[in-house]
Amino acid sequence: MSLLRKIRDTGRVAEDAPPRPTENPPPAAQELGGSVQVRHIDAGSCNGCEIEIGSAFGPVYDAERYGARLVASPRHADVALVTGPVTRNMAEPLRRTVAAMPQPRLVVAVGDCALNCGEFAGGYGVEGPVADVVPVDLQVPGCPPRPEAIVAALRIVTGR
Amino acid sequence: MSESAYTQLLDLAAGLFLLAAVFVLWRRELTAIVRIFALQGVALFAIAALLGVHEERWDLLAVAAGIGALRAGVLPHLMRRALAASGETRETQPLVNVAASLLTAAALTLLAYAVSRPLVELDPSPATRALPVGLAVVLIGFFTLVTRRRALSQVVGFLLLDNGITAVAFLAASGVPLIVELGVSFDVLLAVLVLQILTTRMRAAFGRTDIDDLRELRD
Amino acid sequence: MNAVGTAAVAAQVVLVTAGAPLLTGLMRQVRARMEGRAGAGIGQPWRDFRKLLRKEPITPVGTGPAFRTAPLLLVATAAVIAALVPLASTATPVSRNADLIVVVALLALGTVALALAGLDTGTAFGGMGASREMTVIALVEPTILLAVFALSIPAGTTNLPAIIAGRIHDPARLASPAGLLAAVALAVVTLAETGRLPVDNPSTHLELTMIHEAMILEYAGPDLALVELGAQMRLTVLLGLLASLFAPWGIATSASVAAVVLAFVLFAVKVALLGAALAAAEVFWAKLRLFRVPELLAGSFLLALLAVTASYFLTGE
Amino acid sequence: MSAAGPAVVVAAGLAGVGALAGVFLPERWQPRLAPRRLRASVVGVCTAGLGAAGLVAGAAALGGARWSADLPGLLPLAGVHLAVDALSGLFMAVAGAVVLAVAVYGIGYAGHGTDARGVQAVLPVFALSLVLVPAAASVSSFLLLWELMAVTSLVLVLAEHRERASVREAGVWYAVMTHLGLVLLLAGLMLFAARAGGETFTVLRAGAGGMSPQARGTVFVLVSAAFASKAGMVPLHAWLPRAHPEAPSHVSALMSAAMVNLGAYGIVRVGFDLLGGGPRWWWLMVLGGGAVSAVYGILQAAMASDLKRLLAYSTSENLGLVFIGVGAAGMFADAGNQKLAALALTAALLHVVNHAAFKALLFCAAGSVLRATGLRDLDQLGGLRAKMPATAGLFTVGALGAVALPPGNGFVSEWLLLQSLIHGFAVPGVTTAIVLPLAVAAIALSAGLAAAVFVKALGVGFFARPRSDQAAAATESPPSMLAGMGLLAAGCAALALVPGVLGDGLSRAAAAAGVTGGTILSGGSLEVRLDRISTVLSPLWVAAALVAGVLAVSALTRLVSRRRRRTNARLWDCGGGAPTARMAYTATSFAEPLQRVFDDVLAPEQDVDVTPVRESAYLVERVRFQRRVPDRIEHRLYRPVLAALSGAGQAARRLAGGSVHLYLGYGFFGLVALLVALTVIQ
Repeated sequence: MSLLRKIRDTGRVAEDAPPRPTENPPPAAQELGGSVQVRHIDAGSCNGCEIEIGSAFGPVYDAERYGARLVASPRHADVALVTGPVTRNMAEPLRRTVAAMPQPRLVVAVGDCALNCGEFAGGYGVEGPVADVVPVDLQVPGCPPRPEAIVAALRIVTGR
Repeated sequence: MSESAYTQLLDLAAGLFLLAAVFVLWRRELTAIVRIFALQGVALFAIAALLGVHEERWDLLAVAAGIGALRAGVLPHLMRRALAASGETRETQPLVNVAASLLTAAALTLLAYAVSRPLVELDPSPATRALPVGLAVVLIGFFTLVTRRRALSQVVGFLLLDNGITAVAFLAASGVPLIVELGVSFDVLLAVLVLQILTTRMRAAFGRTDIDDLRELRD
Repeated sequence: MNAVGTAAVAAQVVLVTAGAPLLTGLMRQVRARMEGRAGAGIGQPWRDFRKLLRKEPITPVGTGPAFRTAPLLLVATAAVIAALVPLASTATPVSRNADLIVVVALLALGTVALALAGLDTGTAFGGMGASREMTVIALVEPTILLAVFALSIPAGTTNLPAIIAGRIHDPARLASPAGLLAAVALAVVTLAETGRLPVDNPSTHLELTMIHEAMILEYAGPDLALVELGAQMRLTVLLGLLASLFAPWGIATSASVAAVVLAFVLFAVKVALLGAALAAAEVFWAKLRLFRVPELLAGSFLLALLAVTASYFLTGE
Repeated sequence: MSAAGPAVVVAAGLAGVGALAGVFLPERWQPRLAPRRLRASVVGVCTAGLGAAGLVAGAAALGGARWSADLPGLLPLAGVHLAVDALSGLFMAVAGAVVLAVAVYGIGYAGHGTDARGVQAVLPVFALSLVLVPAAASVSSFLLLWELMAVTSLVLVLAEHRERASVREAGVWYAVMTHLGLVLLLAGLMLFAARAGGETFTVLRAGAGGMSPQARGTVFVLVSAAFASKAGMVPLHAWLPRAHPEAPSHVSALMSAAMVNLGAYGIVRVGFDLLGGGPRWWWLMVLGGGAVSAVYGILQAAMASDLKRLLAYSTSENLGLVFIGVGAAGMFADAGNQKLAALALTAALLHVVNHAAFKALLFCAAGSVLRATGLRDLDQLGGLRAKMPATAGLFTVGALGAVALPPGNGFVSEWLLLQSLIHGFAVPGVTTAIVLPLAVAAIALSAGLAAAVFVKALGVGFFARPRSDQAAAATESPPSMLAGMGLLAAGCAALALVPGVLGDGLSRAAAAAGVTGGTILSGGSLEVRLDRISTVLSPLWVAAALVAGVLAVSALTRLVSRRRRRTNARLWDCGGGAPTARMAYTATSFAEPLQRVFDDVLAPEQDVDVTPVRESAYLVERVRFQRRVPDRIEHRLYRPVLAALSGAGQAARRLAGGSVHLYLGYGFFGLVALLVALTVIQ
């Protein structure tokens, strides 16, 4: 009962959808048709980006309303959401994960570390940015990127 | 009230009555158990009231009202207070695990049905057909009394037993004399108060109300 | 009779197949709204389905025929059940074969096929899911068959159309304790069979808590599409079965076109309502620990047994 | 003159020839032209012919032919009486068919100990006894054939005693249990014959009516205990999960598909036919025993990781289902509802047939696996579907029958059984009201567990990747074995799709048992017609619908899908190394949740011993975890008895000091004591 009352009082938390981003989607995204399953891969991030991804799929930004959903297996996924500089130990698993995804598939690099190793550039354990390991289709700069940015990137893929 | 409607309603009330007893075994949260017990009180009231209306016996209705007030109102209230006093929330480790006790309850119900068959044969009426339900609740209450650890579940088991007896009395003989019923209810009230005091004393002594701790009081 | 009946059967299969994703979409939408989110819209599962069909199917090295055929068998069983269960009309050409025990067995067959597929991959998660799923199924069987028993006592047969027709003509059976107990028992069983909360969490990402999802981690593209469609169809058919058994109003017992059409509309409404109610309830539930599930199933078994005995001793014989 | 008589004669003749061939032919033909294994081939052919003859005889009897023969000269005093009616015909046909297929299989299976002269000579005799036991028409000839069956099967069980010590232990268990059973049977039938004043079944039939209820009850209890132990009913099942795994696989197939059936036959023959039915408590006993062994057997099967042990326990489950049907039939007949009784009995008999078909197939497939890998332990098997596809496919057919799901043959009979119980509410009374729901629950639980069991057997044993080198090196079986299994698979398919063809035969068999309820199965579909009830199951329709559904779905998906299938992908390994076979679920881990759920029933034993490193007690060097699920009944029931017996034996040894005078002294004192006693009494 108390929970029901809370639900009634809270009402809708999700903010109104901002205008759709104008960038034209990468070719692989054409076939998806408004449905994107996302597999998130932490290639060595400091978990700042994870927190932002979490809130991007949370009630306030609600990336799910644009047809994006987090899934448990790369076999189910269309988009690999990669965060962090790729450490030496995660390079091979990252390649395997992307290889395990069925065509058509995209890789979205999230955060400065994923783009150019950011703070960790030149670290002894760092293999390099994501682009050195797997081909990247979309980039989301920021350290960490704001949830709006992540949602916007996903909306470019879903086209909604 | 038409015969068939009366039968339907009586069966429903009886079913609810039995179901409440089963749920007492099923649930672990003590607050939920108390709530279910109150629900059973309502079902008992419904049974008595239905019988009273059907046989146009208004004293029966009075008894029913009294029972409803006691079983669905006073006793649950007392138990809630006892619960609030003793900070326990869950029946953590019953002596017989929940799945097993549910299966036992099934067996007990079948037993009650088999035992009370001859009674029903005496004069098969809707009321007497529901008799096994009362008996089953008696058995389940006894079972609860045997297998549950927390003092409060013990109280509930005892009260289930009493509810069952009352239901049997109503269904078999459409109620006992008013005075007897009042006496019984008074006893029950007394018993609950005693048990409540016991609970507080136990908590004072052992810090919890696990009945097994009473072993330490032996000689 | 036959023309309309055949049309009704075909329509049942088509409607269930087409409506299952919509039902899932509706349930996700209800959940999203109660969580304060906007939700992806009712059509989202259909978009997912279309996309998955276009994607690349993958058969990993080391998997065998079971892995390939399981999705087909899952959908096929669901479709056959959709044809058998009188969702909209009891006067169909297949109604003679619509035996309740057969329906139950076909459901189990689909589950078994998927479990074998899970073991066929030879991955740890596949085996884990299969083992848990079979455990749940083994414990669910007694409840289902006892509920069937309870339902078939007043009708005197296990033939579904006969049971439902009987309940339409004698609504008192619906409100009888036996009927209600059987309804609760079957509802619990439906949750277990379709892997909903509190038995299994359909939207979990953590492999260790999975039952159904763990078996299908290897599927991709059209295979995955079929598996998901199969699961959604099972949910739809089971909700429809519950609706037909415990709210049979409006189901066509004759072969008049108007009655059948009305029945289809009512069927859609009933299932939508049931689904919305289930989704709303799931917001309040947490997933049970795996080894608390037997308690739940023992409880439902007890209810089914009480239903049988109640139909013996309350109504007399 | 029906075909039954000549067929029986032919069978006996072939058995003799086979036995002689087994004794006198050399094991191998020296020149390469003739078949390599001469003895095994000749014996196999003779046995197969014997089986065919038995099948013909049984089929003729099912068709309504009756045949009987009295051979006074063959046996001193009593002579041998044979009679074939529809009931015995059914069991003869089942035994004959199983023998036929298994004998073909056995030609290729021969190897290890099974080529030995003795084994090959005994095999045809065992087969003959299987076929003839149902035809026995007098106490003496029944007991004779029964004992012949027991002894020959014992020899066959011991065939591989040189390979494994466990075989001898199993042999001892089997010998003791089966002969205790024989003693009970002897006592019961002797009492029966004494009271009825004659030993031929006709006399017994006539005399049964005049017996006192106590006598009838005693006879039934004794006899049914004996038959129950032969059928592997809990708690008399202890020999079954030992003997079946240790016997050569084609022998286990014969025992599990043909021999245990005779336990059910015995109960039906004595309980219904000879004693002419009995009070309710007999049948409650039978039904209760059936329900308990159905659930307990399949639960143990779920825990077993030895493939043949698993199949053995599943046998005890299926016979339990048969006994549930028989018991229900008895109850209904006692309540005077012949139609329901006929339905229940027909369901039980049909389940006997179905179980024979799929269990023989499963044991033969297990034998092929054993022959190809030398392994019975599911935890070490796996990946066989790639190495031996035909065997895997045949095992799948058998498993489909065993899980009681459509379109398998087991489903048909279990459906019929459930119908008979569900419609049993037409019989008023408290007993039915309490027993029937519980029986339905027991059947349902055993069906659900059976699904788990055979998913485990198939998925762990044949799918995934090989977990040992032997499994990886497995090769497909020779054609004769595949042919034998093919016959059985064809039988399963026929029973699954058109069970109706057996309809008339089954109702004749039920009628021969004295339960006349009219025919229940008709045509391709099963139609249950009772007073106010009619329910239909048409397996053919269900199978066709499923096939059509699968084809339609695959066609549609092919139509709309755009991309080609990728087949070279690695398994999803969570990005780590490729998953090894050690990561795959084993049978033990598969059964673990069930084992936890039924912890109180199974009482598993587990011990963890932690060995710390020498320097410090806090640093652990090695942790050893062990868990086994013993047969609880065996532990609680048999171990104490055995311990007491051996204790008594030890005590008795002290009497035997070894001095001859002592022994003579025993005799002398015994004699004197006897004389004294006599004088005192007079």
